[in-house]
Amino acid sequence: MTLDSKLVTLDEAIAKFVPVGCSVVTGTYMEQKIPFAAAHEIIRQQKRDLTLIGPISDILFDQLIGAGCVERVMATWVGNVMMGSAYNFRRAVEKDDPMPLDVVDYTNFTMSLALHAAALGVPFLPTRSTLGSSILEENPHLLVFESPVGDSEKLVAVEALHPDVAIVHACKADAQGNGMVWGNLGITLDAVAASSSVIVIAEEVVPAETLRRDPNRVLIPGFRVNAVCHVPWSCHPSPVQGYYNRDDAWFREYHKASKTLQGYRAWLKKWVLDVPDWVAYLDKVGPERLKKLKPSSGIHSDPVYTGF
Amino acid sequence: MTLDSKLVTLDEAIAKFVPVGCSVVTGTYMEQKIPFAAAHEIIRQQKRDLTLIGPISDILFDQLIGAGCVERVMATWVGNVMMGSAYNFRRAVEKDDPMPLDVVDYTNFTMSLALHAAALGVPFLPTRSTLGSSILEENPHLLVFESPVGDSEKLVAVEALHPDVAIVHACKADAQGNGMVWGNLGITLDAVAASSSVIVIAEEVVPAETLRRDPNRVLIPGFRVNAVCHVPWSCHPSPVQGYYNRDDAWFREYHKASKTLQGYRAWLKKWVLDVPDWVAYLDKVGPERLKKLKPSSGIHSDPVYTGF
Amino acid sequence: MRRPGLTLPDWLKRYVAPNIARPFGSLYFEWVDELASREITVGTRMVVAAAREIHDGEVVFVGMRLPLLAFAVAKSTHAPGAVGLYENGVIRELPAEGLIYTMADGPNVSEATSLSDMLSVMGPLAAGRVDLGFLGAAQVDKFGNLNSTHVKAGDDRVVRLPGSGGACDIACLAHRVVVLMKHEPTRLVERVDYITSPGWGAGTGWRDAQGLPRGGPSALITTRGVIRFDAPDREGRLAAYHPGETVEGIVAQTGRRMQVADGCGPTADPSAEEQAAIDTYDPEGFWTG
Amino acid sequence: MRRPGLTLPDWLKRYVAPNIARPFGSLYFEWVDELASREITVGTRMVVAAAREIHDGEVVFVGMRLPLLAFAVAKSTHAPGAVGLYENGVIRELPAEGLIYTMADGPNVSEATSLSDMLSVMGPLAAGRVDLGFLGAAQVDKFGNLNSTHVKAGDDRVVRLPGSGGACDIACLAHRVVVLMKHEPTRLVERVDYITSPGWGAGTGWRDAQGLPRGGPSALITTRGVIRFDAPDREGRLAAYHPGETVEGIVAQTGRRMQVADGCGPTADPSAEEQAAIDTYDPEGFWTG
Repeated sequence: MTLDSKLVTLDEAIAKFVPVGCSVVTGTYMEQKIPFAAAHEIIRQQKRDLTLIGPISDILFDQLIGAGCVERVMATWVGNVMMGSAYNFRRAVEKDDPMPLDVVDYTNFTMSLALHAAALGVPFLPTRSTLGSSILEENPHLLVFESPVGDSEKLVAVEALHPDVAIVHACKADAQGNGMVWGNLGITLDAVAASSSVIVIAEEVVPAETLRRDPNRVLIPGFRVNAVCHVPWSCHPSPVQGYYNRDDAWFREYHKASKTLQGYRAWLKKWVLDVPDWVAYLDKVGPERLKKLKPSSGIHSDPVYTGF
Repeated sequence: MTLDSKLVTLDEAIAKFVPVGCSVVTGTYMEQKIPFAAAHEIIRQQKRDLTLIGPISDILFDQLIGAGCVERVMATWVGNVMMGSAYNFRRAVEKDDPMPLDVVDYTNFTMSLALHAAALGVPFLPTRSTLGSSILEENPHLLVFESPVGDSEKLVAVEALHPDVAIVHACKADAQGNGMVWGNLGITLDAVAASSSVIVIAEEVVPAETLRRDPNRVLIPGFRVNAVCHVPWSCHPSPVQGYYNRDDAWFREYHKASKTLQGYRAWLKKWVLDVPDWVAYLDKVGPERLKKLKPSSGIHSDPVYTGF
Repeated sequence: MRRPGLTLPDWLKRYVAPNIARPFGSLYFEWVDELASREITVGTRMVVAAAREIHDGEVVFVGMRLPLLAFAVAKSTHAPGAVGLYENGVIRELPAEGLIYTMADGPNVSEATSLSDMLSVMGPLAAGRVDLGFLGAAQVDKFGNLNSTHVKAGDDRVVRLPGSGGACDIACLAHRVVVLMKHEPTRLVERVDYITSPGWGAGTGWRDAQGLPRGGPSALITTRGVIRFDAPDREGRLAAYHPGETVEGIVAQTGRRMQVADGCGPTADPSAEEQAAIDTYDPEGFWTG
Repeated sequence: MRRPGLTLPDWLKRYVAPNIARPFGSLYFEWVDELASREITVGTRMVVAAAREIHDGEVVFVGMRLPLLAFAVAKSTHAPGAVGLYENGVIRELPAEGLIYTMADGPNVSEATSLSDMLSVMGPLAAGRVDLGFLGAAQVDKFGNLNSTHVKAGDDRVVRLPGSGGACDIACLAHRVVVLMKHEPTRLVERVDYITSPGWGAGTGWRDAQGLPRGGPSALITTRGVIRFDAPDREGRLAAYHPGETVEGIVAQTGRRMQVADGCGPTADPSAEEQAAIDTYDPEGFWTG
C-alpha cells in the first residue's frame, strides 16, 4: 500500500484551504521566508474578509489589505521593515480607504504565546508581558488575572489563537508534508501546531528518505499538513537562507509605489493581477535580478552521523 | 580581547556546581544521553541530600539513591527501562533502606511543563493532564484552578521548577558552552533554560567556528552555561546517536547485580568507587566491549547551505 | 515450523482438513484449534489484537514492548498511513529496524520522520490531535483506571513501581487508549489503590466531571482475551477470548466480578500478512516467542 | 576624511594643537570642537553612546538600525563577551558581516551562535536573563513610556504606526532598556497618548504596582544628547549633550519641561577603537554618515 500524495498546485491549495472569511496565519518566520507567492494567489482568487494573523508581516499584510482581502489584522507590527510605514495599512486604519480595517494589536511574545497555547491544547498561557501597556487595555484577548500559585501575583492570560489555516515555507518537503527547515524559525512551529489546516510551500520537494537522513531538521510534521506546493523562489523579495538573499531594492520600490492608493493599484496590476502565476512573476522579475540574489558565501553545515 | 574559557574537568565542575543539598536536573534526553560519568563523579565526591529532577531516569537515579546521595526524587518514572524495577529506589521507598526517600510523582508532560514554566519566566503553566489522577492529589506542585478565560473550566496549574543545576550532554560544544545536539531532545532545552547553573558534558569540544556553520543544531546557548567538560563516552551504557549505541547487556547486568543492597554495593565499588575517573572506567569496561557499540549504519545528514 | 505467510494451523486447515471425513474432521478441527492455541503464542495474539486497534492514518502514541511491534504490524498491513509518536520527541513513520528496548534506542531514532523535544509530541496530544495511545500497567480496575505507581501487597507491604512516565498524560488526553496487560486476578481488580492513569473513573460522566476533555480506554488486551469499555456504564466487559481460553476460565482468573459482553467470541487468528509482519519485525520471537 | 583609528578632530588635537600658542590655542580648540561636532556625525555619537551602555558579558536584545551597529562596536571594544538576541530566534556572538536591514537578513542568520524559535529568546527575556534591550519609538514621555502604535496629529487625525513588534515585551521584561530616538518637540512629550512599551509609567512605584517584575528605561539617547531616568522620581533628566548642542537648545527642542541633571556635560567623542569599529561595520556610512 502506498500513501496518497498531498502535492497540489498553489492555486489548488489556496482555493481549497483558504475560504473567504477565514483566518490565516503567515509570515511566521518573521522577515525571512514570507510566502509572497501565496499572498499573490489569494489576491488573484479574491479571497475576502480574511483575518490575518502574524508577527512582523513586512509588506505582505500591506499588499493583502490594499487588495481589499482583509477584514481584521491580529499582528504585532505592520509595516515595511526596511522603510517604515505600510501605506495601505495606514490608509485603511486612518481613512477607511479602500475599506475599514479592524486591528488587534499584539506583541511578539504574546502572539507567540497565543499560538503556543493552542499548540499545547490549553485555553490560555500566562505571562508578565504587556502589564502596564495600552496593548493590554485594548486587546480583548489579553486578560489580567491572579496567579493560582505563589503570592497571587498579577499575570496576563494570553488567550489561545486557533487560526483556520497556516501558510508556511519549508526548505525541503516530502509529498506527505514533512518539512525540513533551517534559519531562524520565529513562531512557525507553533503556528503550524495551532492551525486547523496547514499549507506547506516548499523550495524543494524531495523523497521521504532524504528527510529521514536528518530528522532533527524536519520540524513541520506531515501529519498536520494538508497541502504541499512546490514553488521555488516563493518568498521573493524576502530571503530564504541558503537559497536566495533579500531583494532590498524591491522593498524600497514597493514603498515608493504604494505611497498612494493609485500607485499601489498600478503595482498590484503589474506584479499580481497581470501575471497568472508565480512562474510568470519570476519571469517578469527577470533572471538577471534573481541571479544577483543567489548566495555566494559558500558556508554549509557539516554532515553529522544520524544513524546507529 | 579574548573570552574566558569555560572548559573544566568533570570533577571540577561537580565540585563547584553541585553543592551538597542542591537540586539537579539530569537524564533530560530520556533514554539517550544519560550522563552516567557525572553521576559517578557525584557519588565519588559524596554529594548528599540531593534533590533529583528528571523524567525517565533509567538506572542513573537508582545508582545515586543506592549510594546515599539523594533526599528527594521529583520524577515521572524511576526504573530500569529495559528490565523493570529499580531496586535501590524500591528499597529506599519500601523499606527506608539504606535511607528514606521523598518521592514527588510527576508525569512526563507535567514535568516538561514545570521546567517550561521556569523557562518562560512564569510561576506556572496550565494543562488538563493529570485531572482525575492520584498524582494530582498527591503532588503539591500541581493545583486545580479555574481558567480565567473561556467557561471557567477546570485546569491544572503546574508550578514552575527551578533546579539549581542542569547536567546535560552535548554532541559538540565550544569553550563558551554553546552546545550542538541531535537525536531526540526530551526536555533538555527547558531544563537548561530553567536551571540556575548548567554543566555541559560534550562528546567533542570544537572551535566556535565549527558550530557556526550549523547554528540550527546549536540549541544549548552558551550564555546559560557555566562549565564545559570534555568527556567522550560519558553516557555509557546509554546511547548517543551517531557516537555509540546502547549497551543493553549492561542494563541487564546492573539489574541482576542490584537486586540486593549488598550486590549493589559490590557493583558500586567495582565500577564507581574503585575507579578514579571516567577514563579509568572506560579502561575497565574495555575497548572490546566499547568497540561493539560503535554505530555502523553509516547514515549521515546531508550538508545544507547555511550561508548567504 | 512457521512458514512466512501461512501458519501451521492455517496450512493444516487448508490442505489437510478437506480430505478428512466429517465426524472425524470435527475432532480434527478441535485438535487443530488446540494446536493453534499453542502454535500462535499469546504474545502474537496480543500484538495482532493491538495492531487491529490502529486505524489507517491515525496518530498513535506507540509506547514500548508489544505495542511497538503492533504498530509495525499495523503499518505493514491495514494502516500504512499511521504515524507513531514517542514521548522523548521522536515521530516515526518507518517502524524501527531491528529489536529495540527503549524508545531512544538508535534504531528508533535513526531515520525518524522528525526529532524534537517532548512538547512537540505532548502538544499535539494535549490539543486533541492524537487518536490512540497504548499503555501498560500493574493493575487495571473495572472502569479501566490504571495503577503503575504503587500497589499494596498481601501483607500490607507497598510495592513501589516505576511510576507514570507519560502514561497519565496519554490516559488523560488521547482520544482512545488501549491497555495491554498480563491477565491475573491481582492485576484485574475491582478498584485500583492509586489512579496513575485515569480510565473511566467511577463510570459514566466521571471524566467530564473531572474536566478531562476527551478519551478513555476503549480496550484492554490481556494474555487471555479482550475486554471492552463501550457499554454505557463504562464497565469493562469480556468481549473476546484468545483461542485456548474459555469465558469461565477468564472470569475465574479475574480479581473482580467480570461481565461478559454480548457476542463474546474467540479472537481471530493472525492473517498471513500479520504473521509475516511479525516474522519480519520480531524474527527471533523476542516479544512473541 | 576619516582615517581608520583616528578621527580628524583627534588628529588635529593630537598633532596640531601642541604647536599652537595658548591664547590662540583655546580659540583653536573651540574651532576643533565645532568641527568635531560636524565631523563626528550624530549617527556616530548615538551609536557610540549606545555601545557604551552595553557591559561586557551582557545578554542584549539588539534590535535593528543604530543599536545593531552599537552592538558591533561594543563587541569590538569593551564588551567582547556580550551576546545578542533577536526576536526572530537568532542568537549571535559575531556581529553580522555587512550591512543588514532586518534581523533576518542573510548575514545576521549566517554564522549565528544559535538559530531557533521566538520562545528560545523570549523565554530568557521573561525569565530575567536579559540585561539590556534597545528600543526605538515615535514618542517618549517624561517617564520613558514609549508610543509606537498611534499618535494624534495636530488636526486630531490619528497617524497609525507599525506597532509594538517585540518592543513592549522588552520594555516589560529586560533588566534595563535604552531608547534611541530623533530629538524633536513632538517626539519628547509630557505624556504619550498610548503606552506601547511601558517605561516608568507615572513614576516611582508604578512598575511594581502593575506587576512588572523588573526593568524600566535607563537612558534615552537622542540626536541631541542623553536623558537618564535614574533620579528617584524616575523623570527623565538631561544628563549629557552631544558637542555642538547646548542645554538651552535641547530644552527648547523638547516638547515638555525638561530638567537638567547635575553634572550634565558633553558626551565624549568616539575613541580611536570605537571609530575603527564603526568604520569596519558601517564602511559606507549608511547608518552613521
